[in-house]
Amino acid sequence: MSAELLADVTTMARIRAFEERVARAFRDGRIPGFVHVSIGQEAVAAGICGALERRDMITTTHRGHGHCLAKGADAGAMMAELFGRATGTCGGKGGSMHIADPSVGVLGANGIVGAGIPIAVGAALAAKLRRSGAIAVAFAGEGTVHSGAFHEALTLAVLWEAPVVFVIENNRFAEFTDSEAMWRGAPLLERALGYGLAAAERVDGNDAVAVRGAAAEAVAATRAGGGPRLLEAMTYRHHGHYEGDPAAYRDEAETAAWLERDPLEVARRALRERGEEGALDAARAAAEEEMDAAVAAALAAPPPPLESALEHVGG
Amino acid sequence: MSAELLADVTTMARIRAFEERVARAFRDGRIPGFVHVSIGQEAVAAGICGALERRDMITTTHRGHGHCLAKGADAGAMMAELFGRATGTCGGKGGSMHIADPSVGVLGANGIVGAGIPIAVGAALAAKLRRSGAIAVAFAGEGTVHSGAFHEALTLAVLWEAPVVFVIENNRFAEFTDSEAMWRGAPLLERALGYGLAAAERVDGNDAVAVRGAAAEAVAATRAGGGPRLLEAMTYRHHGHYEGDPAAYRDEAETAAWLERDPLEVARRALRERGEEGALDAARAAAEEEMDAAVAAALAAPPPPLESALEHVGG
Amino acid sequence: MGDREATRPPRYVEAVARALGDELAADDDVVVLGVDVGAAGGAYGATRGLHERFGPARVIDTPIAEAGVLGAAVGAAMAGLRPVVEIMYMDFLTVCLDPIVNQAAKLPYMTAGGVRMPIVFRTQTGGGRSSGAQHSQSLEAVLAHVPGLKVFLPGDARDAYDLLRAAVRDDGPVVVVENRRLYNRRAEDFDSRAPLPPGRARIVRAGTAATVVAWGRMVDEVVRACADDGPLAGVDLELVDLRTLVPLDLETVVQSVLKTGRALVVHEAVTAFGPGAEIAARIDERLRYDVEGPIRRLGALASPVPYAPQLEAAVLPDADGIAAAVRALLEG
Amino acid sequence: MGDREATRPPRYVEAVARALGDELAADDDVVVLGVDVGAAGGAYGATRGLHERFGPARVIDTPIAEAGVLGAAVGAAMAGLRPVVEIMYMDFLTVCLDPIVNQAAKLPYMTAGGVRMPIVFRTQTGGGRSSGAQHSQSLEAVLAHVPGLKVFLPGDARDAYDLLRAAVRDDGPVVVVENRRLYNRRAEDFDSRAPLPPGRARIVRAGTAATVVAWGRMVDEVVRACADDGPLAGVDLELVDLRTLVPLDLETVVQSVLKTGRALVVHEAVTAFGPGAEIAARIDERLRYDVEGPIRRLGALASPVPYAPQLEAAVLPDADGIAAAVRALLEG
Ligand SMILES: Cc1ncc(C[n+]2csc(CCOP(=O)(O)OP(=O)(O)O)c2C)c(N)n1
Ligand SMILES: Cc1ncc(C[n+]2csc(CCOP(=O)(O)OP(=O)(O)O)c2C)c(N)n1
Ligand SMILES: [Mg+2]
Ligand SMILES: [Mg+2]
Repeated sequence: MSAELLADVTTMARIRAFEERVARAFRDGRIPGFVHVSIGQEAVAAGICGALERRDMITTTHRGHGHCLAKGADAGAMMAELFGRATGTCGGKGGSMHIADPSVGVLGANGIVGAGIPIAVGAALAAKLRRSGAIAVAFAGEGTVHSGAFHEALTLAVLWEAPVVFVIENNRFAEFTDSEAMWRGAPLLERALGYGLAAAERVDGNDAVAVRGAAAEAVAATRAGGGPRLLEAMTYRHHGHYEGDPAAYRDEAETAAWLERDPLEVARRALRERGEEGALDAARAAAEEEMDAAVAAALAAPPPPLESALEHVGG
Repeated sequence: MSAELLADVTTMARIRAFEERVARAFRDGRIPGFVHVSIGQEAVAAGICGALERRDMITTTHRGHGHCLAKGADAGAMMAELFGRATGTCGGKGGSMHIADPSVGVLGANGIVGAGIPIAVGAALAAKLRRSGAIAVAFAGEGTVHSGAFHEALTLAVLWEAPVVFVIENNRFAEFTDSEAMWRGAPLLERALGYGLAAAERVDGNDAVAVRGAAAEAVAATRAGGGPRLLEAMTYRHHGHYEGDPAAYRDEAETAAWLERDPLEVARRALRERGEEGALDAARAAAEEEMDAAVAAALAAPPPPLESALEHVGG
Repeated sequence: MGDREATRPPRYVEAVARALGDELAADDDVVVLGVDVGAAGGAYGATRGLHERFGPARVIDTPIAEAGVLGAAVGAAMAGLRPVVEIMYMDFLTVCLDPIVNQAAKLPYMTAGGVRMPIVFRTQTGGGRSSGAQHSQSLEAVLAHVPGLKVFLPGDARDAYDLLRAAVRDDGPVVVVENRRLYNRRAEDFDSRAPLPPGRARIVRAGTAATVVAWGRMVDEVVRACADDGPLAGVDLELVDLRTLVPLDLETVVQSVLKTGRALVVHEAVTAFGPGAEIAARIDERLRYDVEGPIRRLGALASPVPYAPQLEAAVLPDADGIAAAVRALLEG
Repeated sequence: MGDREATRPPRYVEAVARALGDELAADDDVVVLGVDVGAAGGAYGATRGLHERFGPARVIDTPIAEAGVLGAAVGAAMAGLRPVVEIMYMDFLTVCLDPIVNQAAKLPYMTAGGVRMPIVFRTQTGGGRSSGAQHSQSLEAVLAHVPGLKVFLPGDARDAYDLLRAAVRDDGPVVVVENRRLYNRRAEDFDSRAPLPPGRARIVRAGTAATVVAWGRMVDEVVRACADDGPLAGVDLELVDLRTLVPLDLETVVQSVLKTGRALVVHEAVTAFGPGAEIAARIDERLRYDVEGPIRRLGALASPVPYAPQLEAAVLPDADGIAAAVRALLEG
């Protein structure tokens, strides 16, 4: 268990360092467009993707940097992508909301809420039909479950017995709206089971150990042919919806309580119990260095060649 | 109760006579396009719409003739519509799949599976906000529940406490596909309750008395502010998906069993218990006459004036 | 701020909010729906203050379920409301096109006028800020191709106000396409300029050398190109802001081209199979034997909109690209 | 029937099924998905026999959840399959446009070629049989306007086979638009005619009086108009079947118009903001100073498609309408 925790702590530290630099670079006007960072949600990315193999595939959302890093995308190439450079994962053509690295199974972030979920189901179907042994994970926010895409994707996954795990990151808000205010009826897990998923479980999304445990089980069961399932990870984003959003719609006390439960601090406690507290600081220090280098490399990288604007249209 | 049964028997007889003539006229090449008749499902239309008031609104599907008749649309104008005549409910511009009569609350059949469901929710929302006292009913087939439209519509109805009743006509087939083969997970009622509907009930869709009873209760509760709810009416279409479909995908024994339970025959038994068996034959005779006249009038009616082709574009 | 601010003409986005507020105040049947249009006042502030003023029953925050919300709005319109529903980005039309194209646009026709369809679909576009391929599309051609829909594309704050109010008053379905890159702009002549109805183009700038037809933000790009310090300074262009694609004021365009003898249609949408093709074809059909000069189009190149600023600038039309196209036009 | 039937060239719909069968047989990664494409063999028989031959894991009946199914197909394509997914009627694109427009069309670009997208969206149109406003639309302009999509529109059985096979072999997304009113037709030269790749137009009929550009069923309507007993008997028209809108073989069109001096583009889609506008504008852009004659368009009138046969005939182009347009063209 300890090796996994150490790996996840390393991943979380890397995500945190990455996202902090993204937020800063955005504030400084070095990253264009808009960015949605996942600070506060690192344990979900680390725990879930930690349980995956390289051949496994994920689809993610507008808030996808953490998932991509955790799945193995290169931080330097990702940073370069956000900076709009030729050396980016997508040659500067995708950007934050479309970051992808198919070589490590990242089939893409998505700017359309819900769109990634059926894509993951299809990737899982392909894995099943081609007997590749891979599984797929669909990351989505809790605000996404009202969309038709969610409903249709779960229906198809169960019907096709597709090896896919749905991971709902419940960070309480969808943009500026309290998701509780939009919720009626049975809780998500109950509804998910109604579709015929093999299992649906809620997990503390700020506790990497808990996430990894649930993920390992879900991934193994799904890979073994046990059918699709869902995890709801309860978490919180420390920043606003996008960088620049002051998040005034949130309750300060609630935010403070969640900051207390920063996943890195939760991990620190877990490490402490194992007598390995130092590992976190070491991981963070290493991550700071790695991500400083990523930023420096991105800054130094050339913009995409103009002719690339008309390349890869339609394949 | 007896007055209601008599009314519903009259409605059913009218639908049957209407649909039989539609099927014949289609076979004879007098009705163009394609038509989906509701023979075998009359008790649902009669029982549900019988419980409605004129101000109430319905949306229906490609298989909507019965609902329209039951809600009060004029049979002559409907027949003329199917014949593509100027005197049709829609001036010959809608046809079977788009038949509508807003003056009696029929907001329209629909050629897009699922599209009518959110429309009914919105009509109900309007009734609520305008305090009109009306409610809305969305008719849909069981094949429709996998669509995003169904999911989103139920979600919104509950959230808005819209006075709407969802009526799922479960006739076992969606086109040529056995709907059981597409179903996984919990039964519809359970899933429906998961959305937070106030109630969800299954009813024998071939028994007008049962349908009417459940409908009256659901309509009253919804009108009283009790929130949206759902009825699943188990029924069967005697004909194929559309006229011309030999329905070879169905089990003959099953079809025979359902023909035994023809809603008109079920009604006959109910009438017999009340000593009013003669009412059915009288209703059918009257309906035959009415619908013969409808056909004659439709045949005699002029085609739409050519200039109407460019009228009412966009309102 | 303060007094000064209060007396200045409204920004484009404020003009939108004002139009909505005025309609909400004037007619109890008007309701506003969409993701975050309520308490948050809209992703860009276009509904700011309305929730407080008119309450959650009339300014309705919805879940992320656009197809359902738009479908419901269609039903509400048939049942007596006048819904104004927001699609946050025009790109999201792809998840909710059916209620617009197959329902709202067709129901009045399919019922031979049996239903009214007083519904407004508000959305916005605006490339050029690295929003990425799924938040940068101008899809007005898709809408204008569907009989039964009106399509309004206000190019400044005055039109944002006038066209939106006209849309809400319309008994048929209207799509209003705003441009987020104009949201902070003010029309300095907001109070003095007479409102124009939909279906009437506006001569933004009279001239004789050539006609440029544009709408939305491209109007502004042309104005910039023609400014004293712009790349077209001194060129006597006539600039026609179409304002609405449906209805289309072809007559104003034709009269202008008759005068100038050449025409360029500029839009942010992709050129290929884009809205400019219709305008160009219509001009040619009307004036083939009357004008000598070429009829040209300038739109986005045929790629998804790339993220990197340099690439995006290479793909989307701007003042410099317009200047180059105008020069080619004058030589052609 | 029997022997005679077996040796006759296939009907259009059989050519579709044959192309699918040949691709399924040739490549284990090809799968077919859609509502009723399996045991039922498709609503019009376009997948008949495939379910029996290749089994339910490769010829997959889906629930009525088109957006989800298409989204899944996009994911499957990225993960190594070559899905061919059916949208039963082109009108239903409105419920499932996002996976086509925002995902399949853009992902190869947004990933700078990081993913392949070997996916085919099969659909069909075909007005003129009172199918009503929601089952009669020709929306190819919407698709052709989206960079990244190819759009094939086979006009006869030979092309139905060739273009579908080419679509399945393509590593990018292709929409194949069939026409149900051609489904029962045979191309008598099915076995003798050489296959043409996408992006190559076909001169169906050589002539000198005028060029008619068409695709899909309209090719056939023009042929009928030109037949010995047709309203254009004796008129020496050149007929170009575009076959694919994207890629567009403008060169063949241009050469033809250079020769004939006038052009008419005919399509079943609505004229306004329709696909013909692009063709007309492109011809004018290329040939403004080279040809004298007019460039015209004939498409459906600007209304939803009405149900009554007389009204529908008044709205949609047909052989007589084509004849009238050609005569006006020859006079113009
Ligand atoms: C179809 C669609 N509708 C609306 C949006 C705008 N939007 C972007 S993110 C977002 C909220 C998503 O909330 P959630 O799923 O909880 O994810 P989170 O941001 O909390 O990670 C919305 C409404 C969109 N991108 N796509
Ligand atoms: C969006 C969409 N997908 C597919 C179709 C084709 N279609 C028409 S009816 C139908 C089956 C509907 O089944 P069900 O909802 O059970 O209604 P029933 O015909 O049994 O009354 C299908 C697939 C359609 N009209 N619209
Ligand atoms: Mg959230
Ligand atoms: Mg059914």
